[in-house]
Amino acid sequence: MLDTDFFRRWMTVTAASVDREADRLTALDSPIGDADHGSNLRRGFTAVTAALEEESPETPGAVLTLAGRRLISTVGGASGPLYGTLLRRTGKALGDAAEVDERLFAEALRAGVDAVMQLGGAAPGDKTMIDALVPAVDRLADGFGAARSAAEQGAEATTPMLARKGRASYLGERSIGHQDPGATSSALLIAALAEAEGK
Amino acid sequence: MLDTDFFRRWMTVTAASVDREADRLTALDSPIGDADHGSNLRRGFTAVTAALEEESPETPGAVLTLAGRRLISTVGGASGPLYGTLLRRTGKALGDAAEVDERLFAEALRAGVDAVMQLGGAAPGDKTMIDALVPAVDRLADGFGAARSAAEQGAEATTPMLARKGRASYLGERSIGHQDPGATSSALLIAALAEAEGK
Amino acid sequence: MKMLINVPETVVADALRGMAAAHPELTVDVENRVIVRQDAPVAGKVALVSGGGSGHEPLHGGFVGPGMLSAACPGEVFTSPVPDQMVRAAAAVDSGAGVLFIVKNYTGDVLNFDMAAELAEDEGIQVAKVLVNDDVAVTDSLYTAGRRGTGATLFVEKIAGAAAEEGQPLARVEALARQVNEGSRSFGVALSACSTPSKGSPTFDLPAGELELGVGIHGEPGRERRPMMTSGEIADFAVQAILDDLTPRNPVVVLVNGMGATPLLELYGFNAEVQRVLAQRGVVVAHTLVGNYVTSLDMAGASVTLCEVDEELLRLWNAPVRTAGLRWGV
Amino acid sequence: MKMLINVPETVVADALRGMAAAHPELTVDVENRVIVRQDAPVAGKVALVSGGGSGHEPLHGGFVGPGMLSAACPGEVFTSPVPDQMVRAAAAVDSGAGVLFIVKNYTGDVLNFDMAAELAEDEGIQVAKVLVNDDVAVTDSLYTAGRRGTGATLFVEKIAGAAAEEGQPLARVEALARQVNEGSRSFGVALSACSTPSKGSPTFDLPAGELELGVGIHGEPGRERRPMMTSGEIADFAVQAILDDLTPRNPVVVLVNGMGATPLLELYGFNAEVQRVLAQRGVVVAHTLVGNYVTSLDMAGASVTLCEVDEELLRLWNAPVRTAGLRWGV
Ligand SMILES: Nc1ncnc2c1ncn2[C@@H]1O[C@H](COP(=O)(O)OP(=O)(O)O)[C@@H](O)[C@H]1O
Ligand SMILES: Nc1ncnc2c1ncn2[C@@H]1O[C@H](COP(=O)(O)OP(=O)(O)O)[C@@H](O)[C@H]1O
Ligand SMILES: [Mg+2]
Ligand SMILES: [Mg+2]
Ligand SMILES: [Mg+2]
Ligand SMILES: [Mg+2]
Repeated sequence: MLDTDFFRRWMTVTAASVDREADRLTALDSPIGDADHGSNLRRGFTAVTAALEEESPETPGAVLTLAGRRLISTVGGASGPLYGTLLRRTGKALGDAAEVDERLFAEALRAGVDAVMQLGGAAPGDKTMIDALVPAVDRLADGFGAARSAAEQGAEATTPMLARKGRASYLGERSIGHQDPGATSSALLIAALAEAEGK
Repeated sequence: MLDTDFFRRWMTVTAASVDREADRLTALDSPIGDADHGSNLRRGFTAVTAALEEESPETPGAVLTLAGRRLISTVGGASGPLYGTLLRRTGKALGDAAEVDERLFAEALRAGVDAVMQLGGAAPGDKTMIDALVPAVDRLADGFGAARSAAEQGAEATTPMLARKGRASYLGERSIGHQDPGATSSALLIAALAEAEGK
Repeated sequence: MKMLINVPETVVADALRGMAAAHPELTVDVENRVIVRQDAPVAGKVALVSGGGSGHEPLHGGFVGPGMLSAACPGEVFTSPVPDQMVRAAAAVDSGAGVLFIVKNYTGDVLNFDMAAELAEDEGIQVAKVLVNDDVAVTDSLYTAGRRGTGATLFVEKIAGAAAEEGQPLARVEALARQVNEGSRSFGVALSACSTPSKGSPTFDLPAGELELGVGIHGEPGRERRPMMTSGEIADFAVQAILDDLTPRNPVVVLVNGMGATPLLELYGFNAEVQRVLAQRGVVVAHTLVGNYVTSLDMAGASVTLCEVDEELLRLWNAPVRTAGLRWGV
Repeated sequence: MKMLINVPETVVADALRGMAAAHPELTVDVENRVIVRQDAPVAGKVALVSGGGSGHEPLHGGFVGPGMLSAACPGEVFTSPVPDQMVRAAAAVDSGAGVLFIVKNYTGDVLNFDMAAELAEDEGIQVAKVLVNDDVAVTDSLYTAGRRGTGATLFVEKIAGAAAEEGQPLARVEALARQVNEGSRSFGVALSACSTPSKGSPTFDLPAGELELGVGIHGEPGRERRPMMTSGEIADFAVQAILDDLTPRNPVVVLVNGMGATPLLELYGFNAEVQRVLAQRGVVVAHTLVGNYVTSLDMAGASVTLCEVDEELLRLWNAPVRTAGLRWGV
């Protein structure tokens, strides 16, 4: 079972790893984007951590909806509404249970990822965060470690892709050969699940 | 005796050497000026050559006054009025004789240099064209070769000077260690006398 | 890259403080990042709200004022603003006649303005949206995020702003904005990349002797790199790219826009070449604007925008405007 | 350095062609390099003529129009114009009420305008001259060419232009111009050197991590080089340098001026710091202008100019002006 504390840890671990990797994310966003993905997410997850401290939400669902709302209010760009929607919808799908089991979480996260696909219109293979999130959700039944590997492989697999969504799509063929920054940050988010579990 | 043709040659030889050395003059004008001395003089002496073709002035004095007027009308900057005045006043001092001897020319050139000093307010040692022109005029009695060496030494001697006139003066102590572009072009002008004589 | 800043984190807030000091005719909410014309809401008048990432100044904050925008929401550098800003702006300027959101077509801007529109409508504000997508360098297809919004934004904001100032209703202002966008096309080139404060170095490498054709305004590289061209060749290429996509039957207004670091001296010279090409192609020019209007931080380069205008649009274009960045007739 | 030009030789002529196309309200004589307001000569009105090297746009051509200059003479890049241009301009704008030459204090400008004044007087035109020398970075002494003319030029042209537009006589316009200059001081910094078209590479080396304090507007290096400073530290330094030389008893108008390649976003942020320092020093600010007005091609950096204004000067400053580069109240 995953309790409220686990979901808090998920967010704070994500915040720490986004902070650590911000420069790399921004660097990935330079050749095929506008060089802000790392600073965008750092700003967002710093705000999430602060909000969790301040508001002390008491259920897993409340933790994630609060986190999602904060991302929407502070990140901007494409990733703000997308990650915000991911967490908000996942949180909503969790309802107001005090603890949730792994299966319910996997379903909820799938609902979140579906919402992201609907909002942004991206499908797997478009070279976006979806390419890390979908494989991760697909493997979630096998545990957080499996999901993490799937997300990381999904992120790496974006390198040879031709971008069809987001800024990178403007580059056409020239987007090929660069790993997608959003897929990379999604892999961090999923990796944080395993780390939060271990703690 | 120096005839009208000699003075024409003086101008065309100067035009050729200014054209050849324009980039060096501009480069000298970069660290202590505004990087335009070479292109300024190239523009001016190209116009002088064209004017001499077109108007065919018939006396030494007319050649130099025409050249001076053209420099004033086409160069701009500090060097336009100064070189323009130098040639115009020298030309005026030559009167309307069809030929002039070397002594009269030396006197006339001194009058021209005096006019430059009056117009620009520079004295020897201020790190300007004056530092090449004055030594050249002082040695003119010994022939154009002597004047040329004096001008070249005068130009080189500006390197350790602290500029007190023109743009280089804004740099204060930092003007030290750079050869003055105007003194360098003045050395070209004087060197052209010897070359025009040899032709 | 050296920058005239304190720290990257405060760049936008610092700029807003400086804007507030320079423009007492604007209400600048530094904390919430909203720039509002001081007399808003204007009774009976449709309000115009735009916004986008910072780094394109004077767009959008410099276009707030009588005859143009009612409010602008600056995001972080090159990052679309968040819905909260847009909702706040809409609430501050709505007189009851409704609000038009002017949105440049970038995924982030579209998503955030969409969310804001829903939230504003929840608060009882009538919202219409117009998407600006004029950049012919991007193929508008299922396989891209669609054409980017660049120079045409100025035309949409100016012309729709004039219509709103005249008291035209929301549906009409929206229709005019759409018409302006549909008749506008842009193409940009970069001679150098720009540096964002948070990255601190150029966003892409552009070797000496090469230029990027078809760049956007966010430091994105273009679609094609070529050996350096003359200003005349660039004008030929840019105007051709636009006229491949737009066949103006009416006169056009021309915007020759600097990306930030290109001297006005060069922009005017480039304009001479643009006008030459337009004359050769038989395009009638009604008015020309040359300057830095939709910039990309310290990028060197320029863009050309043509905006086809019928008599009504031209009249609205010429109508008085009084903003920090565009000002005439008042 | 890549530039958006054809060839270095035609840069100024190309820009004038482009200016003519963009500004039908100006008469641009491309061949003779004179920009004249179209309604000149205006009967009974004192005319104002300025000029200088190109590369500082919008100065001076962008300041020709009602309420400011009657004509401008652009020289080659960073090279003062020649007397022929100035005489031609004076003849084109003189209504019989006389002409004021506004001359930035550089040896070349002074010499050429002096020659032009003599020639114009020979043609029966009454000429007065005012020298602008506001740059406190240069020690004004027997041992320099004297303080340079920089940002204050805009104030002299605007305020004297307003007085002339009101019909004030030459002696009065001249006296006001002198008063503006005497009450104005500037200080500039560069974060990068500029490149002139004819040289094609930066006019001086500025290592990463250093800035030049006290630069001029011609790509000349400054008096001092320091490790890079924050925008707040630069504001402290620049305002201090100015207030060491000027103790304003009246309010000041502030110009925070970009050198060319510094984004408006940074300029506004710098303005916030300049205003902070002025408030700390008790200087009252009557008005602030932020933007690229007196530039140095593609130099990155900024300058601060303070212009002390009594009631009369402030009234003239606020008077209507309609030019390409400065426009309000009309
Ligand atoms: N339509 C979309 N659907 C899903 N993900 C997207 C979409 N557009 C962009 N992204 C993701 O967002 C990332 C960029 O985020 P960020 O740099 O923060 O925003 P912006 O592109 O607005 O600067 C991309 O790397 C990509 O993974
Ligand atoms: N007051 C002066 N008297 C004599 N020569 C001067 C004076 N001021 C400048 N010069 C000369 O002019 C040269 C610069 O000429 P140039 O670069 O063409 O003009 P500018 O300084 O206007 O750009 C200097 O190197 C110096 O020799
Ligand atoms: Mg990005
Ligand atoms: Mg020079
Ligand atoms: Mg962005
Ligand atoms: Mg010069």
